[in-house]
Amino acid sequence: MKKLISKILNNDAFGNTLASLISIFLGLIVGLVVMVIFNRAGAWPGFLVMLQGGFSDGARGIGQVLYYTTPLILVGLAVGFSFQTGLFNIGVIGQFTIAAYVAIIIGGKLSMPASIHWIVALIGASLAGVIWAAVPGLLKAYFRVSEIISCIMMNYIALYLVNQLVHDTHYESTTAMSAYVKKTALMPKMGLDTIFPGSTVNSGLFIAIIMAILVYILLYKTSFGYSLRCCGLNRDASKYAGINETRNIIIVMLISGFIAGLAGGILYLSAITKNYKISELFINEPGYSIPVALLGMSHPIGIIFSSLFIAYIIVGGSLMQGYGFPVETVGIITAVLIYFSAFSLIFKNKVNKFALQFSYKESQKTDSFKNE
Amino acid sequence: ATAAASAEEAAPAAASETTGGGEIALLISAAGTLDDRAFNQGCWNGVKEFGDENGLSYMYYQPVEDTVEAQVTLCDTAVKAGAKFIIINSDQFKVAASKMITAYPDVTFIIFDTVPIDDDGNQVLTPNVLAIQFAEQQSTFLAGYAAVKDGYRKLGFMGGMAVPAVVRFGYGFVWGIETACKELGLDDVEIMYNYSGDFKPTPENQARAASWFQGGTEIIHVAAGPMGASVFAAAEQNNGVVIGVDSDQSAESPTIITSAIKDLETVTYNSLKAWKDGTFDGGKIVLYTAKENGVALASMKFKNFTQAEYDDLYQRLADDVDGISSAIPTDTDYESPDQIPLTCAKLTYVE
Amino acid sequence: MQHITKIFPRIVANDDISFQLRKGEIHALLGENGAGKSTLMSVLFGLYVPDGGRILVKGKEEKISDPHEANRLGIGMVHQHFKLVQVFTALENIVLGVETTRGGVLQMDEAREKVDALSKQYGLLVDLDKKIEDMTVGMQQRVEILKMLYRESEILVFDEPTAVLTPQEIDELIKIIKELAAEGKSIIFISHKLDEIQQVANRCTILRKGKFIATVNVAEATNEQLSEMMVGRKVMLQVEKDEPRVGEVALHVEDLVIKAPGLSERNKVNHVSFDVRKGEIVSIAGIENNGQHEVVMALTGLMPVNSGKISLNGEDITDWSVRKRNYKHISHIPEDRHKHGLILDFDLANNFILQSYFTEKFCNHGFLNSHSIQNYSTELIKQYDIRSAKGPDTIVKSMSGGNQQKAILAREMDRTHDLLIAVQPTRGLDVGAIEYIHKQLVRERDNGKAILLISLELDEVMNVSDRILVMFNGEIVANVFPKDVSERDLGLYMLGSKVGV
Amino acid sequence: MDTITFIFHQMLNFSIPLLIVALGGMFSSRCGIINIGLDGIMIIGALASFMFIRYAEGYISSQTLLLLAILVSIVSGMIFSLLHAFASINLKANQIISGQALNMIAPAFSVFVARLFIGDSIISFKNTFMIEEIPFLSQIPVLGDLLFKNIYLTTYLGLLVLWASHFVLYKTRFGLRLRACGEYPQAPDSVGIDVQKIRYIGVLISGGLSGLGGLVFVLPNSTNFNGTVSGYGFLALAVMILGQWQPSKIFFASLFFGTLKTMSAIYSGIPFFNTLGIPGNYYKLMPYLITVIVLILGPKSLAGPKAEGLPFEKGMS
Ligand SMILES: Nc1ncnc2c1ncn2[C@@H]1O[C@H](COP(=O)(O)OP(=O)(O)OP(=O)(O)O)[C@@H](O)[C@H]1O
Ligand SMILES: Nc1ncnc2c1ncn2[C@@H]1O[C@H](COP(=O)(O)OP(=O)(O)OP(=O)(O)O)[C@@H](O)[C@H]1O
Ligand SMILES: [Mg+2]
Ligand SMILES: [Mg+2]
Repeated sequence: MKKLISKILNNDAFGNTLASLISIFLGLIVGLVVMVIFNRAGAWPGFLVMLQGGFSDGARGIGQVLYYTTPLILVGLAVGFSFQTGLFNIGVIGQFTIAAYVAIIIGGKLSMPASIHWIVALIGASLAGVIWAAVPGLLKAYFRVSEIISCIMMNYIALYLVNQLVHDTHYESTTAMSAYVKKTALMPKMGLDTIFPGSTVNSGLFIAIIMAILVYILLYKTSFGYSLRCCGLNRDASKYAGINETRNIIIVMLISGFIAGLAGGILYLSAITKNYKISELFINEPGYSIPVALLGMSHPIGIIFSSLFIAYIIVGGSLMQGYGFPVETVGIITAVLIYFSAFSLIFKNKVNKFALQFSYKESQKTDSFKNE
Repeated sequence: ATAAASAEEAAPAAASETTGGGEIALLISAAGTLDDRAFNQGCWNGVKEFGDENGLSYMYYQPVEDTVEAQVTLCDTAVKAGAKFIIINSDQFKVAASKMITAYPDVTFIIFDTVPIDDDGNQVLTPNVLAIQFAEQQSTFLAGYAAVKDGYRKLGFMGGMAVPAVVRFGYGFVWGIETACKELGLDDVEIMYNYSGDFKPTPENQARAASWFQGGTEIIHVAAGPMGASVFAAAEQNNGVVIGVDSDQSAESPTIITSAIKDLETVTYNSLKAWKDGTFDGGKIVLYTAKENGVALASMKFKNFTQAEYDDLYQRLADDVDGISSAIPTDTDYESPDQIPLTCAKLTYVE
Repeated sequence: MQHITKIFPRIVANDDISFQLRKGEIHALLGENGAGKSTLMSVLFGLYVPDGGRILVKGKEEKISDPHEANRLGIGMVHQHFKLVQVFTALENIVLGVETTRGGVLQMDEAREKVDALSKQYGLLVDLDKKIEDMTVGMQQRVEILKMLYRESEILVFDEPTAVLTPQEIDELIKIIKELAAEGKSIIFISHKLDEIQQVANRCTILRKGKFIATVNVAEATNEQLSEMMVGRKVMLQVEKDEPRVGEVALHVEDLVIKAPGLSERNKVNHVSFDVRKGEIVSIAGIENNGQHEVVMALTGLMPVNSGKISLNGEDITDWSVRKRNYKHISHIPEDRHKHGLILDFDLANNFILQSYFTEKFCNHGFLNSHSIQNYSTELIKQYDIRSAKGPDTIVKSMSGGNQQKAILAREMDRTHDLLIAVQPTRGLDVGAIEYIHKQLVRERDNGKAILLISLELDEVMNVSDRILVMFNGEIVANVFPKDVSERDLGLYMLGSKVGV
Repeated sequence: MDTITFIFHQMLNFSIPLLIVALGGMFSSRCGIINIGLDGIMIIGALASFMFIRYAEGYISSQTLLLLAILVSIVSGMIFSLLHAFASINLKANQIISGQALNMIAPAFSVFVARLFIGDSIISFKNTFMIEEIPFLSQIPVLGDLLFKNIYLTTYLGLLVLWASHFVLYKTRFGLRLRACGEYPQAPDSVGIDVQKIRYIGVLISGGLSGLGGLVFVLPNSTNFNGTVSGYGFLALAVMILGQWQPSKIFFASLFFGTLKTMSAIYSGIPFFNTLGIPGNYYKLMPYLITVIVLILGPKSLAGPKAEGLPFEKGMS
């Protein structure tokens, strides 16, 4: 029995999960305190609503949670994947934006049968993401330019370029947004609309989950993934091992851009009224990519859960408006939760330490522990 | 400690069962801000005034994103929290609005700047909704006309984005200038015209306005909500003057010589009052023009242009003397400002 | 130090160790890799808080909670891994922490005078304005010593100071250490090299697996006794090997030139040519930074060459990629096991397949075959007696240096190759581990493989190799057989004072 | 005022805040903590100082008010950056996520606080801070127009911060220790320097400067503060990298970027560009595009401080 506990405690996934849960828990406590400061009367019911998240709004709520989860998984994956291989693709925002445009233009301008229209639009979007990510990738690989700075630049270029292109090519002037995409280009619902009526969730969710699994397999089960992780952990040793880092940098950026592009495409093909808003501000969703990736410990499966969590809080937080918490307070509380998620690493270490001590004591009792 | 809470203080009994929600709910778009120094704020001021006077709680709501599903969810949240009167202040809601008004026939709605439409694009006007629009072009017509009469010869228009309301502001301004120019027989009047592409106060927008003032522009009419602040700052540093927009912005900067307003505050207040009094008359579209006192110039600080001249002009607009108000072009008349046929003023359109 | 105990997760690094240092003595600390020497010293220096025991300095019990406290008590330490900021100059490194300032503004000139005086007094010549990254290891060590002297420490700890030095440098260091002791400073000297301990120390304390074994007077103990106490069994200090059965030329290097990064400096490798035949161990001796590093980098493909030709078994491999060379041709035990040799955050199994993860053995159609990887690892671990807590799943970071080195050795030996390049394969390892590695090298030679050994340690060079090349200033200045030269002569070649190709 | 002077002054509006904030980022990086929360800290600095200005406006002379506001912005930036310091130094949290959390907290917090205290998310202020002319100095030919007319105190402050950063970093004991902590914390640790303390100070300096940057950013560009600094914190990060973590190079990088931004903003005031009829968005993206090209052609050194972003555990080898 004790052995079993010790084994569970020493399990990495368990440690990660427990650590994330602890940090989330602490974040929620602080969030509650913040809410009490803001609005004593509404704090507790509002907090409960946030905790219930999507569940407090029935099937539609759950559907919305899953809908918001979809792009978060993908942008989180794009960043997390790059992290694991030693790069920091902060350019997800730009890749996402440019992909959104391509999806909108293919979905809005071309005419195709429903069965292939959305697929073509998605492919186009992903390719746009790939192209946008290729620039920092190539710059890093061949010109030793920090991907952080080139990604920031590419983000702004994407923003202004797309603002202009949307305006020039597919624009609804009454709302300053992109015009509608055609119904044939919308992501198929695949029955999700009957399970979660009134929500925007669609087959993009499946694509996101499949991508997460694919990335997991790629990273941990294939030789190519092995070489990528080598580069991420020890550049010199990878060189020593004959791993072609230049090529890996480029491929990683391309894959990362592909995933980010997919996210942009799926989101803007989700609903007829989900349109690109011309603005000097970056799109919201990719802004969550870093927290999602890190809260999920950059692990593809972890990212699915961290996305679910953040989407859950987004939905719950929005419902808090009914309890006297305007959107800004929701923003603060979400940010507090994310701040605390940054501590998951230290909790992870604490959990590990505890686990080690536990098994050390156990083994001392049975005298099976030996030095070295 | 929110607005709703302060309303609670005024009327604790009314708000107690809703724990923070409001009987009057203002819905704004995901991309908007409440204190935008423009339409949202004007509307909110009307709500606050009425709510405080009548002991009704109020609250504003913003969706997670501007999709129909999210907007409908938002409306449900508001109704669940006790909303009886809902103000929709964004044309982004037009599809969602049609679903809201049919889902909640007992709740009263007003919607600004647009008309609810269903999925197929047909107008939906149930008796519990009033769609309210303004003739923005008339208020800026006044401004452009007054500025030229006051002696300005180089004028500029900076819009946020070419959305219909902003375009109407712009065209009206241009037409006001043209009209005054013709009346005075001037040949040296120049207009710079630009949509900056956003509504934010940024160094870029400050620099653009500064460069206009630097290049000789004497007065700029800015119709871009919060972005106005950048133009005011540029005016302060470059001895320029500015015409504000939407609501009376004179407190923002000493450089503001007047504001071209559409009176959302009063209209909101009056609609609420009608609802309270049981005289709410829904199911239709109302257009507020000079005739209905829906538009005006506020806090005029002109050197030469007098109140009497203003009153006279306003009356002519209200009565459409010689077709003066019907001649003002609106957003649907021309695609871009350089297509407006001007015989007197010269317009440079900066894309 | 009395009853010091320090527990790390999974390991009791110091188990009730008592240790006494007398004033003016040189006290050696001896023990296998992972015996707990560095840990004990880190406790003394305030880097670790011990889980038990106490420290007395001059009879007074002291709580040493951080290095600052240690400094205050006159304890100074030359760490095994130098604690120097690479991009700082020597002077900046020396004054760091005890800067002379006026109103917070650095007064480097005053410090410079003091350091100059010290370096003259002890003959520790160092270019104070040179950056650490441009210095040889020996030079860096001098900076570390100056750091201690500058702080006027009375108790000086040297953690494996000789592991990276040439014989001449070692001689000099020993001279300095003795001088310091003569002045009344007390010195703790950690080394795996018994000869050195014999040469320098008065007493010696031996640790084994975290436990105190004994403190002996060095004069009364033989090397054999010491090593037996340390390892717990008899150790062969001399490498046993037969005459080599030399075959045909395996590696042929012709007129190799590698330019230095800057324009003005001379070539790092200057028209070097040599052969290594099958079945022989050829070593390249030399003081660090004389071009050996670059030769290895060129052979393994990690650095481009400017001109010249490298061929293996008659095939020109000059333009081959690293991977092509790795694959079935060259094995390489790298100089820096943490930088190049291992991925510290991976487990053992993943480290074993570093160069061969893509081969059919471990990979089908691009997918890793975890079953065969696991089996292979278990086999290697058994075969090479690699000690690790969780077998193939042990994260390499958590293993001791000796076992990390064994893991690299196992991997490189096991890979198919014609040529094995071993760079400092025994650096920092204890005698037991060294013996083992040397045996493996000889076995490999006897299997008919060509072996190129690069070492800074003359002992090793003399003991293990069949033929010795000496590099100086980017050129090969000697090509001799061990039996024909003395260590002294080799030292002279290495210093460039003698040429004998 | 001729065109050159005008462009120069506009350029200062862009460059000075970038300079100050990038220098702030540099202090953090140089002590080993990567701070991507610059944007958020700027917002908090601006929030606090404009709240202060709003309440104190009218009671004291404008330059004194500005000086006090500067202090407020610095102190508030420091306090806010403590969140980042605590997370990344004490808790060894992931520095990127903690910095990003600051960026997410700040705008919402700013809107909320402003609404709580003044009932309005936008904090208007009367911009009476421009110095029209400095006696005597303004008479110097060329320089007088450029540097001593129509100028803000904060411009001089920016230059002062530049000089001070250089001095502190390279000439003082603290600077030496700070750099050591960012390169190889084991070294200062082994000589008894409190690495954590130095890192705290480094992050606090970055917080103070970013907070100040927030004030400096808003002051000449608006008549109110509305809870955003338009992503300038991220641009400052880029300027810091472009400037290779060295004060002098950061200075040139910020001038370079500021000039590009100026040109892209004021083109419409120049008749020639107007006749081209190129849409504004293309001008807007130009600075970023040119920077990418400069990155390709220019000298490159990826090498930031070696220990940047790595948590430090005492006594680890
Ligand atoms: N910080 C640490 N955390 C966990 N274990 C450690 C740590 N430092 C050392 N150890 C372990 O403690 C044991 C003693 O290590 P120590 O460094 O004291 O050995 P050593 O005698 O100096 O060996 P070497 O000759 O290799 O330098 C080793 O098994 C090592 O793996
Ligand atoms: N934090 C740690 N956790 C686990 N093991 C550690 C830790 N720190 C050090 N060690 C292990 O303790 C061993 C002894 O440490 P030390 O620094 O003395 O290196 P070493 O064995 O002498 O190797 P080298 O010759 O490369 O210096 C190291 O090999 C290292 O693997
Ligand atoms: Mg050691
Ligand atoms: Mg060692």
